[in-house]
Amino acid sequence: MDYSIKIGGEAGQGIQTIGDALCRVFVRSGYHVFSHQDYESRIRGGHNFYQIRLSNKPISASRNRIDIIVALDRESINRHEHELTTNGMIIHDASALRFNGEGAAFLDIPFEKLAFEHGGDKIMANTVATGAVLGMLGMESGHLMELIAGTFRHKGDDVVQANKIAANAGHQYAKQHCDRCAFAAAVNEVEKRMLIGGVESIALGALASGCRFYSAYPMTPSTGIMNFLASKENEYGVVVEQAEDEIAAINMALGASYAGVRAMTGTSGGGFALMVEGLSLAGMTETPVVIAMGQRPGPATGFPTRTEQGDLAFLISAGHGEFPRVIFAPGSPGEAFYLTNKAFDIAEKYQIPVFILFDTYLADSQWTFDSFDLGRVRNIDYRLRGDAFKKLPDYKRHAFTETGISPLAVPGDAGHVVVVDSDEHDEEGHIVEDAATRTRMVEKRLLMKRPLIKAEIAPPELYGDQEASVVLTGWGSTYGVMKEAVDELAKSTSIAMLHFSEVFPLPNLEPFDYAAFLRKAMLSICMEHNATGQFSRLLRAETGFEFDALIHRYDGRPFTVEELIGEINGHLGNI
Amino acid sequence: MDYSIKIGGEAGQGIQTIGDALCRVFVRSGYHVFSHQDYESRIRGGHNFYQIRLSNKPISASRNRIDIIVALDRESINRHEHELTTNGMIIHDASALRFNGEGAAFLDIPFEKLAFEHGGDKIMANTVATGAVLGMLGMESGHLMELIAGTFRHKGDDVVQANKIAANAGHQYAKQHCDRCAFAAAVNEVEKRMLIGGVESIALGALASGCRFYSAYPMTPSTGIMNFLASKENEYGVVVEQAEDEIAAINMALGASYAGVRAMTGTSGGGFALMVEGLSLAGMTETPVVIAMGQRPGPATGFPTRTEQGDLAFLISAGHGEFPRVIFAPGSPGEAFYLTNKAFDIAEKYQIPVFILFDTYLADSQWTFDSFDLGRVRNIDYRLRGDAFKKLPDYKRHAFTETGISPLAVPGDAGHVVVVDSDEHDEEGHIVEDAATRTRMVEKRLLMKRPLIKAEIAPPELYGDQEASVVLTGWGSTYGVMKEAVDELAKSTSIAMLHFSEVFPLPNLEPFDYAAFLRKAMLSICMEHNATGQFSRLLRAETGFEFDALIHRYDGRPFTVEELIGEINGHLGNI
Amino acid sequence: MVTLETFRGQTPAWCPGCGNFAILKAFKDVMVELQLEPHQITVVSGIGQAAKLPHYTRCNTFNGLHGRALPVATGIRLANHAMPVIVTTGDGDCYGEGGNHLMAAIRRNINVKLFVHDNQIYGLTKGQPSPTTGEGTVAKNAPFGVISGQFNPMALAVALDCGFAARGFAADTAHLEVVMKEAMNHTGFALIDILQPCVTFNKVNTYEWYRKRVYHIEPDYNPEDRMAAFSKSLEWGDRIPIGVIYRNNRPAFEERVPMLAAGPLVHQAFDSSRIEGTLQEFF
Amino acid sequence: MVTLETFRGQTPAWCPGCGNFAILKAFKDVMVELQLEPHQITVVSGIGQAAKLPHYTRCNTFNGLHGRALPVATGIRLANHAMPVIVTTGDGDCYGEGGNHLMAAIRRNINVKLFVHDNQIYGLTKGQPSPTTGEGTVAKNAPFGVISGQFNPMALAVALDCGFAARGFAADTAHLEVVMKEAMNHTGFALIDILQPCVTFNKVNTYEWYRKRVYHIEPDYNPEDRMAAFSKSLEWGDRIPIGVIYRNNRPAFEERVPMLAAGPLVHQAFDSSRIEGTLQEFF
Ligand SMILES: Cc1ncc(C[n+]2csc(CCOP(=O)(O)OP(=O)(O)O)c2C)c(N)n1
Ligand SMILES: Cc1ncc(C[n+]2csc(CCOP(=O)(O)OP(=O)(O)O)c2C)c(N)n1
Ligand code: SF4
Ligand code: SF4
Ligand SMILES: [Mg+2]
Ligand SMILES: [Mg+2]
Repeated sequence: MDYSIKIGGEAGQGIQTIGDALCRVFVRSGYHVFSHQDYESRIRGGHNFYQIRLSNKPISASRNRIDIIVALDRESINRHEHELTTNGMIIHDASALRFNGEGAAFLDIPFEKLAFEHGGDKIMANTVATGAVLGMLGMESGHLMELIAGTFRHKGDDVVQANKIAANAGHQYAKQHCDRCAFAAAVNEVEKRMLIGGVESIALGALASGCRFYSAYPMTPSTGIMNFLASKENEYGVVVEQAEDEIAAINMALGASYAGVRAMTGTSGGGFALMVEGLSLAGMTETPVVIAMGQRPGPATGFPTRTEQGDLAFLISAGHGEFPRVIFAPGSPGEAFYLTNKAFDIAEKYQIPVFILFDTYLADSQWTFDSFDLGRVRNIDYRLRGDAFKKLPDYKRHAFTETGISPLAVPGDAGHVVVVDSDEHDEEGHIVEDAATRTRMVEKRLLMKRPLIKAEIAPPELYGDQEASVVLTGWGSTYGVMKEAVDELAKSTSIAMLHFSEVFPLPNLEPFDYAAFLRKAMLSICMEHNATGQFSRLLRAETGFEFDALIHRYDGRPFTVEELIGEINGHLGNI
Repeated sequence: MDYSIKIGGEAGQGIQTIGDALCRVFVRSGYHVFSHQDYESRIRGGHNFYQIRLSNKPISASRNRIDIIVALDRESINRHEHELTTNGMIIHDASALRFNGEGAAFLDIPFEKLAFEHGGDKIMANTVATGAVLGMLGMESGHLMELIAGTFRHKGDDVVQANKIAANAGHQYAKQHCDRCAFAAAVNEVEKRMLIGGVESIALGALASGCRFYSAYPMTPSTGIMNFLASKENEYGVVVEQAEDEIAAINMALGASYAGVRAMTGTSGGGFALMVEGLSLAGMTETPVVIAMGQRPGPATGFPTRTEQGDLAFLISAGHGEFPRVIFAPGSPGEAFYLTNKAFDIAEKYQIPVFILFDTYLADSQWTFDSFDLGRVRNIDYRLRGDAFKKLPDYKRHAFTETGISPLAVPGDAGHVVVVDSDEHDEEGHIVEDAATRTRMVEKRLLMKRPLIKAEIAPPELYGDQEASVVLTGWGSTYGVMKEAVDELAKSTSIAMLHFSEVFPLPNLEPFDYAAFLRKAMLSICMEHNATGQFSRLLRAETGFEFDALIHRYDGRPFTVEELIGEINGHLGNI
Repeated sequence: MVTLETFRGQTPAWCPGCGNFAILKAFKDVMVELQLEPHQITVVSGIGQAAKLPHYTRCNTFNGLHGRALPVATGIRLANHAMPVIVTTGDGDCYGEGGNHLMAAIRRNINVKLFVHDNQIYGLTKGQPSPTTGEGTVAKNAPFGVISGQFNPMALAVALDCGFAARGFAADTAHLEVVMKEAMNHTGFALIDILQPCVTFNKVNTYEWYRKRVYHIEPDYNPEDRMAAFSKSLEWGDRIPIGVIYRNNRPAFEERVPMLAAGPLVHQAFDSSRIEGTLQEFF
Repeated sequence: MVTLETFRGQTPAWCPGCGNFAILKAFKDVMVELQLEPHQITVVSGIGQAAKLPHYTRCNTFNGLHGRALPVATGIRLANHAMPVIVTTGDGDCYGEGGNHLMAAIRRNINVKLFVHDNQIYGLTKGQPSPTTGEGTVAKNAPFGVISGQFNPMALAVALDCGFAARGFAADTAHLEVVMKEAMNHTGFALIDILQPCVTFNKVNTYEWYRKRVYHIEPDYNPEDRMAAFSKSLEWGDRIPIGVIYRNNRPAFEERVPMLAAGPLVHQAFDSSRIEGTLQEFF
């Protein structure tokens, strides 16, 4: 069983409400769900859609063909009708759209009328539509009723009741009127699973890591992190502050981190461009900081609401001068959670900036997971604080040590002072001008720490044929679609996926020599959502390896499984 | 003949006045001169020096051993005494320093007393010292007299006269009292040569290219460009505006460029970090702009007055999203002049940002040249303006063309409007959301222009043995010292220099396959003033070639010829 | 003849009912009244709902970065001071991200017209507080309400001796047009803070809220009296004055740049022969 | 016992005669008088001559980027509001590059003490005009003189309803110390603009120039009267008032952040067990 549903309409029509409710119901009904969204940079109008896939097997990407289209406007029909599967259905409210689709694929469900007649207000048309989809799928409405009760609780019983009635009206209507509906999603063994998207996972990872300070300036696709953390401010004792600009955002985070708490900021490319000087400051002062960096197509404002992997090279070298950094690019919300935790750990352990490099696609996609394993969460306090600090006879913030890592103390906790400086400095943190200290500080800050940091980086995930003749390589958010493409192609081809979610520095070639593995392949492909092949260039700079083929997409849209397979097939002929 | 002179003292003691005067006199006397400076980030006190080399052959770097030290303080003696050649001399004013150097190398010249007795004011002690150096070198004082006349003209005849007398007093005193002085700089055939430093050359290059607008925020080592341009504001009709911050500086330059004039900004790493978003805007709007980027050691504030080549990687990938750019890294003031002109040409021709990547060392070093060849200066107006624009029936700022280059029109000059947008846009410049236009725009802006731009990049300079077994590679400001090291080593080794001054994109391998040339070498060395080998990494990413040996220096100081030879010798053993 | 039709642009992507429509209308009306042609003006904008305005009319357009319209406009004016330059921006764009440029532009007194669509909220990014959002306002990212004091652009303008500072109200379009015209005719920097209802995200400062409060500044009010202006600028609450709050006669920046006396830079020919002489200075 | 000796730091790299020495002296005196120990205070600074101050005493120090001291200080206060935080900065650092943060800090009313060493020039970079440089002043990069209007930090402070705004004079150290102490004791943001002669680059605003003009604000002056304060803030020229120009009782930002009620964040233990419950929300 594997169905895809697309809800299309204008911004402001409530696509997201319908989509979110359906996803939640599907998960509670025991299905695996994957969803992604497509929307424009406007608040009302235009064309947006929300695509949901549900299956009784784990899934991790969207498909090309749609089984049910919920069309909230004409445009959704024009644009997506051709995506319909043979038995696919389009439901629409013909009178609201002033259009009655012709042909067996069309089902007119008077959302507004049903809402008005049953719920008492046509505002509940979307609730009707949600119920209708469940009806078409032959699913019970129980989980939806629960959801409605939860969602509208704060609006009072009347609203809950009205919505329940409206949902049931849609549910009934669809069941009765969809003759062609042969969807068999009715029964599934119910397992408890969670449904979560990229931004929530990053925020959750931060909370689980003891993040206490988040300063940011709003920017798609990172704003969701701020909103989620803000919703937990009091519960977790985390302060969320909207900064006056991104420069302030990173500098505030550095201040909070200096003062002794775990701190984070988040932004997108254009906002990060403004943080670059602050990044360099983190490097010089050895102040831990985690930066969630959500990519969207550039340059400049570009496509504010769409997706791209265009900022990897930028992050690798961002900042004047040389200092270590780590870049994680999670492939799924699950990885986003664990890697955010690892980011906090590494940032504090090595006193460096660490990035969570995501993109709009990952930010907005929702995946199902059995759960997150809190046993894997690491919470080590690397700071010298309280009594431990007080007992020290002497303290130098940037003391030379065998590892290059100096003691990171919390100011105020002892009689010692903690001095950091953006100028080159001595062990105490005071400005110097001499060559010898400079040389030792560069060694300490950069050269000695580098190999230690690199040793922390996990090898790429090798999935599929361990002796593959075709290796599909990628990084970050393309994980899910690559994996499904490999599953599909494995039926006829010796193929494997090599996926990097810890992208900089690249992992050591010990214990897994991925460069050798790539060299062995008859066809190595690197796929990236950018135009210049930033990851393949990184790999070449570090290992000398050059890919046989490159798949680049830069139109702001993610690949569906079929589209990616099509691209790969185009190269298979060349073996 | 090849002498080195070092003037040492505290900031504010007038080292620069003495150094500049000596350099100028040497040049006017027909010598080749090279000078560089070393100073701290403070206005008074500390230890600074100014080092001058003069020779009757072309020179391009500093040497380790000093023939004459002018010590304006004790510290200069302590720090530099060991650098003296066998017959070298230290001159100092023993009573002012309250220290009388012992031994034949020391000559006490009572600068202040002579100034007071002859000039009438001990303020002219530096003029005495300048005269004294000439006396020691057995040079006549005529050129110094001329210089004094020019320098002090605006202060009136009395001041000119007094200074002349003071200079002569020093000159005479040194001649009479320096028994050991065997310096033979007295006679040289007088050729007219110019003496110029890096920042002046960049500014001059901008003027020669018709630059009409320069907006910047002060920052070492770029401030000299602003000062020089400001001094020519009225003569050249160039507007120099100090911006409120670097963000404003680049955005103002983009505004001016959009409006139709050639525009430039200048800064250093920390300031450039703030311009990164604006850089991306230049990329998206296809607005020509030239950026002079002066490197100094980072991260963050680092060593504000010292030198490094630490920002190449940063510039290559700076900015969110993908767009073309060019980076020139001149090796000498001469190259700085020509490449600044080429920067303006390329920037406007391809409507892209172009960098002049220099560093403190190049900024402050002075070289002698026969002259700059104005015949090599290119001044093509690529803009559509005035009547040519008016005659067009139709105009689209970002029209698709065969080359990817759209017509760049001057707004206001015709009835058409000129629309640019930081969002993804259509040919007219208006916001779009669709995938197809995006794809074509990326192709137009980036993929089509890229090969055209790359074809403009000149091959590296190959100097020395064309069949060299040892190849010393470098880029930017190390040109001079590499060249001299190769000259020296060529006496015993088959060695060549490969120097890149057009560093990004790297030149095509046609007509000169520098990668093949490097591969042929028994020993390839890459030298850089940074800790991570940014250029060698670029070369590997682009060509797969990996150097056998790396020379990195990151203490903020430039190499002298001897120091570099020492480093190279350390590797020669490994052939 | 320039007519409203001359200024027809793309269909706005604003929400139905948005206050921006009225501002756009006023803008076009004023251009028509001044008989300026699309190619004779340049509109610079940043990012936000307001910043999309130039796409919805016809004009030379530089739609740049969030918060950075003023430096671009300044560069344009210095390169071509014969070109009227208008900046359309939002409260977040101009008073938030771009605050430093606002102060600098006021101090320069560059002859740019700054129209701030002040909806007291970040519209395009879905409802975060802006500098002009009232204290205590709750938002998704500020569940306990805004703590920072509300930014008062008029008080700032008076404090920094702004050449021209006025307030308009989107829904009082006739009055807004008068103020816009005055701004256009003023020589030097002119700021108009335009109260603009955001029907989607700002549920506090609605049409009604503003309508109840705004009043036309008394005809006998003297906007050249700085102390009176400061006092007037502090009025906010039950009564909100609209009209010109402050103005003075500081000469515009462009008039004081000697290099511009010979006409717009962009029209001054470049004489490359000078360089030979400058080279000589290095001999 | 905290004594002057407790606050001995590196030897200053300032020019002999620089006004900064007196400010450093005042700073140390005030710390001694308040009996604060070096580890009990944090000094944040940007880049410039003034910004080097923390190196010349003993204290927790965050010497950050040019113009960015205030956001760092804000972050520190939010993480540890038991720690007094002082920012030492220059006129270029704070009113130029950092202008946007100044406005935001005033609006937040974050409990940070801002000491601006206002020498009306960029000292460290050798004499470029700063926002407070007088109109017409000639500099190497401004051969025709400064055109922008002179920035008036006191007027800005009054306009933005700054919690505490005062002016001091480096050479009137006794008075400066009184003002500094008041600022330290004020709950909320406190700005002191300190007139500081730069003997090397500012040949206009010398010790004598200031001495002739400064006067102590009259004892009966009421700094809580905003209109009077605005009027006072505009005094500049033959007579320059020093002392507290404006103050109010706005609650400090930190007092209004609910999460800080339980004590400084940095001392609140992290309870990782909550996350299990939050995870449940996604089921
Ligand atoms: C550097 C940067 N930061 C953040 C954003 C995201 N962003 C776009 S518009 C906007 C706020 C717009 O608010 P306002 O200026 O008030 O305009 P409105 O939409 O309310 O008209 C933000 C934060 C951006 N585009 N660039
Ligand atoms: C981003 C950035 N831009 C520019 C500089 C160079 N810079 C250092 S200090 C300074 C000006 C300092 O002026 P001010 O704040 O008035 O301090 P003062 O030296 O006068 O005390 C500048 C422009 C810098 N360090 N960083
Ligand atoms: S979100 Fe608000 S400001 Fe933006 S278009 Fe809609 S109503 Fe207007
Ligand atoms: S340059 Fe001016 S401000 Fe800087 S130390 Fe010298 S006198 Fe003081
Ligand atoms: Mg707004
Ligand atoms: Mg200053």
